[in-house]
Amino acid sequence: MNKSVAVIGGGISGITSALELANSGFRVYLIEREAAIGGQAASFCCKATEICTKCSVCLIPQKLNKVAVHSKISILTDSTVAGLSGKAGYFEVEVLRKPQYIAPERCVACGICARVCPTEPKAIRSPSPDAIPYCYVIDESRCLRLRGEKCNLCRGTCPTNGIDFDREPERKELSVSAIIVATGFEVFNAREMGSLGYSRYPNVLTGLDLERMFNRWGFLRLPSNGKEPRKVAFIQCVGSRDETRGYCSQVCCKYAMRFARLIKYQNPNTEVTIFYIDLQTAGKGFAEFYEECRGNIQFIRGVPVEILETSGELEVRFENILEGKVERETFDLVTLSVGITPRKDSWNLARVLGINLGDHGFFDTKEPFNSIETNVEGIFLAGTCQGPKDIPDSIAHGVAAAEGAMGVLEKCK
Amino acid sequence: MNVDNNKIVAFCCANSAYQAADKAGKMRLCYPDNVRIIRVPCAGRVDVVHILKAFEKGAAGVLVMGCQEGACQHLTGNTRAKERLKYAGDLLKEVGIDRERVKMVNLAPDMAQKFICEIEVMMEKIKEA
Amino acid sequence: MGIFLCDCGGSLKNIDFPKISGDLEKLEDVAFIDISHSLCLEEGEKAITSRILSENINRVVIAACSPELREHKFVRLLEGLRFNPSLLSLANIREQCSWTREGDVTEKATELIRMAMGKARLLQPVERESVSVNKEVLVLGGGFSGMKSALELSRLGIRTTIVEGKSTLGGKLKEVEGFYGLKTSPKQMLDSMITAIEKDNNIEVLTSAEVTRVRGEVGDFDITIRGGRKEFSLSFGAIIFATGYRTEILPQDFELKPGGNIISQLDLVEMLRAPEKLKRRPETIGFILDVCDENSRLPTLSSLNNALAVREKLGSEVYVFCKNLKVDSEGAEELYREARNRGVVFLKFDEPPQIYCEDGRVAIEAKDVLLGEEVVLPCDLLVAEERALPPEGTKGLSSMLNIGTDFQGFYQDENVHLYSAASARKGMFFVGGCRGNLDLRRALTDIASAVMGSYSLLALGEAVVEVEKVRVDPEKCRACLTCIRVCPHGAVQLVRLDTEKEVAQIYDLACDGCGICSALCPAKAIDFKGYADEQILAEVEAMGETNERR
Amino acid sequence: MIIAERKPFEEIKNMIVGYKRILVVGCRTCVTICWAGGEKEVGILSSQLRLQSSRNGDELSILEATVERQCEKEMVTQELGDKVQDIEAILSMGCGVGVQTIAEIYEEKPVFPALNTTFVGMPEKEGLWIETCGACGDCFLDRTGGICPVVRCAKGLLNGPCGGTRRGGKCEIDPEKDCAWVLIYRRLEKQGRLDLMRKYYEAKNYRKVKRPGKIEALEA
Repeated sequence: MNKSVAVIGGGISGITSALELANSGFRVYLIEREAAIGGQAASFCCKATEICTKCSVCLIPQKLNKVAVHSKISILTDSTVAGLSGKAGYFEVEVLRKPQYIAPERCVACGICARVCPTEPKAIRSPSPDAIPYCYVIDESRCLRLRGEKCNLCRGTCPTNGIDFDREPERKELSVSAIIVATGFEVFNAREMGSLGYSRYPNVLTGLDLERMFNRWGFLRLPSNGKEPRKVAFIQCVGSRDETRGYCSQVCCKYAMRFARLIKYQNPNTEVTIFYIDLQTAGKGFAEFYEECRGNIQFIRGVPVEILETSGELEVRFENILEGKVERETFDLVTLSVGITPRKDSWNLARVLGINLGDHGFFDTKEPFNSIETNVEGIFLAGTCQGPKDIPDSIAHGVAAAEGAMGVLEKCK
Repeated sequence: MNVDNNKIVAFCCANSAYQAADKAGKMRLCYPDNVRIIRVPCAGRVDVVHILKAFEKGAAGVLVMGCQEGACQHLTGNTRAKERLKYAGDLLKEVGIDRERVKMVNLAPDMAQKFICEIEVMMEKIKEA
Repeated sequence: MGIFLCDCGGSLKNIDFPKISGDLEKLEDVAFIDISHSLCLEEGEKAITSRILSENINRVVIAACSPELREHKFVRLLEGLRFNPSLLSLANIREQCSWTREGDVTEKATELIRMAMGKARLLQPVERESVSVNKEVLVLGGGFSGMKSALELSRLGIRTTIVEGKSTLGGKLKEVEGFYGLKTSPKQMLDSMITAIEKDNNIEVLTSAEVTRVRGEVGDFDITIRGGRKEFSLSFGAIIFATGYRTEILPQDFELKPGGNIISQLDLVEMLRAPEKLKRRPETIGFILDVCDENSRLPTLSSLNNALAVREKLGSEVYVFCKNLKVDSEGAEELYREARNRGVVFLKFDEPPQIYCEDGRVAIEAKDVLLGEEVVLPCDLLVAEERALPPEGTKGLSSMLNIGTDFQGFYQDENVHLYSAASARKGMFFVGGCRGNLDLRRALTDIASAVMGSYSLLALGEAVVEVEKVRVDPEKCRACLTCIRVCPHGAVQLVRLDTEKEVAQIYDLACDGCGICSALCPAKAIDFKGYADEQILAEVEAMGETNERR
Repeated sequence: MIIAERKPFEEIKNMIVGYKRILVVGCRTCVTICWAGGEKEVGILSSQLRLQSSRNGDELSILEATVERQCEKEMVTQELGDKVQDIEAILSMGCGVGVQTIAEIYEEKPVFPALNTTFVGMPEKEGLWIETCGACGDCFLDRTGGICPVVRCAKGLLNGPCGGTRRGGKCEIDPEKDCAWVLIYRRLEKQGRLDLMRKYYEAKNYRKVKRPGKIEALEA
């Protein structure tokens, strides 16, 4: 009986579980929905100033390389779990894989196909720089061939003839002993907070946009006119700790303070203000980090309710609790520190696997203190699909899930 | 200097700077091509002798690129490299080469842009002299 | 020396491969130069295999895309052909050469290949061998973390020995009143664990014993333990430190006035266990947080827990003074809301409050942020915030193991690569309180990663290791102890050779291959195969050659 | 252990002006341990010299060698035997003894010292060495609990602190340095031998050791 584990979700906690199990000698099937593994955290940026702020984003490319190299891990991209049967130790997982028009093992990412593709913007494009497997991606909606027209340009020029348009979606059957669910989270959709004007005003960004901008460019520019912002505001607890979502997302205060310091470091004369309810400064050495931030960053206790655009600048209306009165202040750039919310389609996976959802929409665990086992024996949870966590905790939780799965594997020798 | 297109030798730590260089290539960001990248396991591996030898062999500038301070896999790799570069800077000043030609750079694997602007900064320094 | 060039399916237009092979062919130690379209796919691999089997070459240089992507493929291919992969040298002519500029980069490509060849000439073979490893694990400390680690390890089939300083197991478990949302009380959990440990023959418990000396490296730690009067030494494969933490009310945080109405969480727990024994039921109880240490989540969690217990059992008024309520652990927000519904009043201050005694009752005076004015609150009992400190022996133990401690004195300052249990020295794991993770949920994940770490290290009973990848040459070594002091992983020991000479020796399994020692060695005695000084200088040399030739 | 420190490059440069072929000789014992003249520093100094010569055009060829112990005649001849013929000057990176041994063996070649031999001491941590013994030839550490005031007291007093000790037991002259006699007092106090402090010791007899010192083993 081959001892293998299926890990659903190729984010940071999924690949950590896969690595730990593979290093202990078990086969791992890593099932990832997107075309490349890495999840949300792969697009984050390093927020170090002179010293590292311990956000551990730099661990991700390192672990991705180890997963790509490991002989015991087989990566199934573009695949989702369609069905499950059997019980702990003897699961049969049915995996549905989107047609692989470009075979990942054949594509050497040489870029010739993108040059010849007639569509603008290109229907066949290079993946993000540190994507694993590093292979080109076809966007079905824009590719002429997949829309029925006759166009074979890219298939003709591909030196390793890795492109093949008449591939069908595959259906695969995996027999595994344990399953680890690591499907991750979705960032809170800031559009739901209409009064904060996200996507109405160009200079209102979310934490995720800031991450992507720093990852791509390395510095901050106003989306509206590309100049350097002079006054930046961070608004905390957007989408967490309110009526409908009664939990603290644990990550937003941390990344907001790290960004604030990074912006101050890159351009000392920008004014940065953070609006908060309760600043979460727990974590080793983080209180001292907060003390340092207080030196040159303004902290106002009181979360704004409305942002209006007046003459190119954003006017923020908020209740300054310390002074006890409502104030207005103008900023060039406002960042909404959006929290972590459960994935919209997690109920579908829950139905397939038979595990139930907790009251906030995350997957539920058997008892409160055992954060990895679900009500179905042999299925474990890893990372933010079980509850909000920052990257180091997601990694630690991934290892814990792997250890749980080991228990099942040892039992069914 | 007997060399016309004055090369830059970059000792890149395999965990962070080498990956940043790869990312710059994958994003097709152009940077001057007189940079020679030598892969080292950690910034702490680069010794003063290597730096002086690089200058001897006609390099115009040396960059030692390691991880961010506090994020080094070997804990003290990048801090030791920084101290060592101060020592190398003194040695070079004694010989008459300007201290700025040797620089410690802290990078993370996703900082492709910073990798390139550090190289351009070194190019300016070389052009000035 | 065999050279393989890959033009990545013909896409590297700005490199003139025939010119390169023309230049390099003339060198005498070049056996052949192959140009292929895709070395990383089957057809490329077949070409390499046939070439290597037909020609007898002792070095291979491959100029292709980034080693980060393809190095493992080439290494596995060469291992298949019984060709020592450490004699392979790679040149990155795609990401770092062809894709960095539009114009012709043939010259830069030639130079990169020449640098790789320079290095290849000096590569020495490194054998891989498996070293036998002791499968036993020592767990230091018998609190919750220690017991849980031992149980988890024995569940995975690994023998453990628990060394506990006090006479009984349990540690902090005995002092905690209850965990929010957990039905089993700490007492039941403690008894169930102890019975499980007694039943389990995989676990051996040594109480009132302490470790006096730790020597050796991962896989074979030689540890001397003093139990009672006798002192004996045992060998272990890995060590898990779970020495916990101790709490103390420090005078500078709260001037402990007589009258006994400033108590710690511990005393409150005693009271709650036996409410009937109290002389007078306290009317109002005050909690104070965030005065001395804002790093840990434990004071907030234990205060909320105990506040709820007080409302239930004693029904007295409860006031919580804090600067920022730390609700960023799981379930803390619900705890905070339930406490508010149960009538616990939360007051948030900015400057720390003044505390003074008034006719037997404690008065807290603080400027409340929400109300915006001074609040003076007399209450019968004040639960002060304890400062969590590392256990006494930490300083001595950490210098003996040469593991750093962080600014509060807990083990292993924060480094992202070591997070959640590992330490700078392979084979040593720090779990739960002794590392600063005080709340139970994070301690559980610490335990899991320590267990997984030691399992993947020791489970097979042997570890594959690159023999003498970093080697100290006994003749040259002056035993100046620089490498021993400098090695971040403590992988170098002073060893007495058969020639009676004391010399430094690097332990292959513990060495992480960073090369700091070989850079600092004043006698140039440490040879790092793969990144030796000569090889790096050869690369620099090759870069220099093209300068002179121009 | 003998601790030495490399001379500033200016000084070394002026010494070897005019010589075209130079042999740089390191030593593998004391100066290696104190990071001053080992094989690594030989490499550093040689490449510095080569850089200097390539910058201002005069061709200068440098040979490098490292002797097991420069203070042993046999080892010097064994290591440098063939290398010495066609060189014009020797730059010795050993301590003062090494320089003079090489000069004695190869009298026709000028031998230049590249290091300043500073003191006899011990490493406090890697890269930091402190002087603890002044080699005065008449040791009286028995009376001071193992702390030598000749070297560690700025004024070399033999009878108790000078009265100018700063708060916290620091030396009057150098605020960072601990006053040697305060350290002695504390140690003797710990050992319960404080009466030694009350005895009065006469001045040291420096004539005991004739310069240059010579010691002859009876067996030889």
